[in-house]
Amino acid sequence: MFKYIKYLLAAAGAFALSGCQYHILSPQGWVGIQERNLLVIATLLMLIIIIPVLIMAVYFPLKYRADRSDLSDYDPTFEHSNKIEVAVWGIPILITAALGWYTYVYTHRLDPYRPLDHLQAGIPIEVDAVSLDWKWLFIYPEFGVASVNELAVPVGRPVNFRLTSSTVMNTLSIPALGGMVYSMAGMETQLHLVADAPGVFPGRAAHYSGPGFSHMTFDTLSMSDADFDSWIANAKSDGTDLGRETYLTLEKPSIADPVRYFATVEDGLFDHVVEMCVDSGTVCAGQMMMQDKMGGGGIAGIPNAAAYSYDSKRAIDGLGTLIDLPTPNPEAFHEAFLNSPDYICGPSARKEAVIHVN
Amino acid sequence: MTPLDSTQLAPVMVVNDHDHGADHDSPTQIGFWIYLMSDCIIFGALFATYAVLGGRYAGGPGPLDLFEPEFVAVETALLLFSSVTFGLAMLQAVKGNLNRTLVWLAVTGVLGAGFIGMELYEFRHLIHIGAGPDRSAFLSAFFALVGTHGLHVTGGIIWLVTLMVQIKMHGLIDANMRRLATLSMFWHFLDLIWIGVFSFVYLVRLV
Amino acid sequence: MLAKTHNAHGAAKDHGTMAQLMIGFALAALLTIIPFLLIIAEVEIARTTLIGIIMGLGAVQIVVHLVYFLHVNRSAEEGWTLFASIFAVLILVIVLAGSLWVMRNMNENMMPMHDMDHMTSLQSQQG
Amino acid sequence: MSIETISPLFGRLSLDWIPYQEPILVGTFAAVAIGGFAVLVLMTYYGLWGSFWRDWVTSVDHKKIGIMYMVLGFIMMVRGFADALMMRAQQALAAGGAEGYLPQHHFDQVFTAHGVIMIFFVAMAFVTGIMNFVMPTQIGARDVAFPFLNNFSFWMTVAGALLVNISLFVGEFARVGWLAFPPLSGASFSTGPGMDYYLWSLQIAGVGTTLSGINLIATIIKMRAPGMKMMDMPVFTWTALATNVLIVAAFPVLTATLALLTLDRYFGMHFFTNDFGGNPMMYINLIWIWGHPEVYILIIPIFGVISEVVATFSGKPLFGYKTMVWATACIMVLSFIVWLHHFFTMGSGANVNTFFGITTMIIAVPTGVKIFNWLFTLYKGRVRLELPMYWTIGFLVTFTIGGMTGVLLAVPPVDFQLHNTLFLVAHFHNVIIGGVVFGVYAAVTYWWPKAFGFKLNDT
Repeated sequence: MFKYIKYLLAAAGAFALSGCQYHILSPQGWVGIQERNLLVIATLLMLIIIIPVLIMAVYFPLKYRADRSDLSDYDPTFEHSNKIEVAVWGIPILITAALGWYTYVYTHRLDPYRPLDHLQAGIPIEVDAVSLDWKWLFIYPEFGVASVNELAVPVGRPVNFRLTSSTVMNTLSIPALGGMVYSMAGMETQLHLVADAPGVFPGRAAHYSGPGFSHMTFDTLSMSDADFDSWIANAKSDGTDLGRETYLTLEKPSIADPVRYFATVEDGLFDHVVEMCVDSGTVCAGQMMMQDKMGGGGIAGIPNAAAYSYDSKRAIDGLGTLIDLPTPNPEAFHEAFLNSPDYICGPSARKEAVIHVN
Repeated sequence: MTPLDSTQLAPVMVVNDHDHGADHDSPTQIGFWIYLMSDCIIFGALFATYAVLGGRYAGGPGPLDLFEPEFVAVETALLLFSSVTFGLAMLQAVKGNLNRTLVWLAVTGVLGAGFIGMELYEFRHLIHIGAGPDRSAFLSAFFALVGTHGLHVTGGIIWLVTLMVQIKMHGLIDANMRRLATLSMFWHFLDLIWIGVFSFVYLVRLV
Repeated sequence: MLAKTHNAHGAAKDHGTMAQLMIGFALAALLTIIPFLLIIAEVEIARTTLIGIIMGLGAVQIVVHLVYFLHVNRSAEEGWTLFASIFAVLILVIVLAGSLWVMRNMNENMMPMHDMDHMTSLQSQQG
Repeated sequence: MSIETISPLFGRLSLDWIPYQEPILVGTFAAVAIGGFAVLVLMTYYGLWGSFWRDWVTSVDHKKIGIMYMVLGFIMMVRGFADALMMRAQQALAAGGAEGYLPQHHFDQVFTAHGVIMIFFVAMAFVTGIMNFVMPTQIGARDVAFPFLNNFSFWMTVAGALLVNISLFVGEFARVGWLAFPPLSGASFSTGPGMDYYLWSLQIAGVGTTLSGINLIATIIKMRAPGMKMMDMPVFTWTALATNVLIVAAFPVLTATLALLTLDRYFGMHFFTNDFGGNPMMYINLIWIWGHPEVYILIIPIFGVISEVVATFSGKPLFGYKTMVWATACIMVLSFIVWLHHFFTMGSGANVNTFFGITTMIIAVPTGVKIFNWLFTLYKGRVRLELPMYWTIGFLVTFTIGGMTGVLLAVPPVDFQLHNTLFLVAHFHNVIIGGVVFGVYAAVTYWWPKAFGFKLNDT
């Protein structure tokens, strides 16, 4: 008896020492609670069938083992039974149907795009989140402030996120409040969450995004309205200005950035980020799509390629430092190929390209 | 009958197939057909990509600026005729008529080469005016899809020439008949893919 | 000699006849010429109808090729050819329709497609 | 600021990329070189080269090729497992903000390599090997339909595996995760030769797998013993057929997708870039159209193995043979209409998410039926508890739990919370280790006597 308690204590200790936080099972917001409930419902529905299966999987081979004393119940002809067929198709179908119904209801109820108007909650606040390499930028358009790697939300008021990314894909995940949604460059996704209790909840990037990924975490400060107002005021007094030029500096790759604030944010900055045209020489994505709708830029538009280029200016190496990508030049390539056979092996190309860039 | 007749080359094949036929017992036909289906799915993925990205011109030219229906019509005619001439070669081969088979195969090859020549001309022209595959997602998708088809046709022509040499050397033996039948499937299949290309890549976008 | 006669017997079934080839050619030619004429002659038909006609004729022509040139039928290879083709078509339909549905839905949800006024204002800020 | 060049012959690879500065890699290389040299010396000493070349390398015998696939799988499993140990060691050492012993540049390669190796060169090699070895014998064929092609497919898979391993010492491997989502895997954000190694090795191995799939389908269709109708085939052969149909239908999509990404990287095209109208979501869409059937390619043959083992060691025919066949066919077709469940969180609307969530759950029905059929095969049987049977019981328990977590993840709102978490990692390790690996061990111990003429010692 004593022995078992020892093991139990060891297990409990390991559980406690694992350093896990169980935010998914004890969420602090309506969305998270609904998702937790659904998780529990789905698990229970599954267990109706899983538990008997697990028992049978161990019990049958033991009960019907070949060296049992009484072999009279051995029935090698038992290979079909209509009753069992009906049960093994029927019961899973019924459970799947039930689960499917819950899925339908909850997927529509918890659609990340759906605003939380139906809750008896306060006035929503807007937050525009940008995943940069490798930090989060949160813009509060209503207050004209922004923060890096720290998200503040007032308790009880829905938060309407708009998400985008400056380069690669990422995911905004605050497990204590609810589900995650991806952020992608040139696209705008939405997420609606609400915090029901004050506290500090961990937030993270949940999609691998390159060298600085593991440091791309932030604290979500859920606070009362008064605290939130003072947080905003603090940002306003403490921070610097976030214009388009500042943004272009900010978006350059960096790892494990400290929390910082911006007192003002240029109007429409987030829209420009979404449309990949913060840089004034670049055509906005929406503009490009309007042009596409009308049949493109025609032959005359061919030379404007530079105004549509985005990625190559942000090329990085494996350590996360910016790197120069030479513009592909097929004709130079062709020439070099014909004139110097060395070229195909590389080293001379390296030198040539260096000279070319310098 | 030459000393090197097929009966001597492949005695095993002839023994047990009075009611089945050599073609039926060999798994080559069905194996190659399954390969064609998998190739079809490669093209399916490329068509899907074209369907999704075909409208993204990035401020560059669109189909109306670049495609000439008359040009495509000639390409299509070349490929369709080559399909028919291959069919004729096949019928001659079945009759055991070696020289006519070779003539029709040569015509097929020339038509195919004409098609490839036109396609290369089109690609070269596009790249020359700056509308190369790196100009926009639309052009990337276009070059990838049409280029993949072109590569298949090129492969088909190389195969065709090789097979003509084989037939010249060994005659219409069973092995060569099987290869000819397989190439015939491949060739007709490429024509079939081209139907999708000219309808979906060219004509629909010119509406 | 045995093998050759034998071939002729098997091949006639597998590789079609002159008549089949010519029927196939006539149909294929017709089905090719119609859509090209519609485009080249710039016939006045509603856009979607025209697209429908071109795609429809293309689909019919693919069937023509399968039947008359590739000789897909229920007896070839004990029906395995037909079965493989049907399965491939099923997968193609899933891949094409599925991709289009999924990507369209995502584009609607995520692409920055604004109305004209908004766009012009963004571009004017661009300076 | 450094710059990147691409040479026509070696792409992004140049001598500068040899990682002299990484002590772990130099040490590993030295060990591999010494070990390899020792093998060469021993083979010369015992005069094994001739027989190695004639009896194995150039062999077209399906059994030998099957065994070689298994050997490849086991060797690569050691490599993949070493990667797993390195990752876990790093995670343990780097807890609480410490640096750990691996720089991120190296860790990122290790975790990409782990996924790629375990799926493509361990699990795929195992299931292909078992199908190669067992299926022709079950249908009474002397060999597969195209024996030379079979050998060729095998060496293509080996070539892919070699490329992954060469990348350890010459250049680097990709730093992108096992499915290489763009734009991270594109030309701008994955500079260096690592991503190119990824593309070439998977492309080569993938084409090899497609060819092997075509080969095995043709074998099943054309090479059955006279009089054996489809419904007379053993269940393992049925699952082999379903698997190879999936391979032939799904792998071409992988080939096309990787080719498009290659064009992006080498020729500056814009399929999956952010700019010039490219759309990274199209890659995600395409890769999962392949990726979901892929996981069924891994597990369906194992269903066949378990069916054979359970029936043999229960001393009874398989319960519900016809049901088994139909369930396999259902899973085969359904696996093509669920791919979006891998990216519920990437911005699809509620209707799309619901559709793909429910289709995913529906797959659980035929899978559950299979599990019940195995259980009722045991029922009223005479169960000999030998090694393959132990693996099978382990399979039934672990795979069932893995299946349950899979259905939980198929519920979109639950997935919003669990996506990319250790829950997901645990789910697929439960089904791949508890499912594929346990099943492969059952198969190896079960068919070992047939391969080598003696029985393994159970104790």
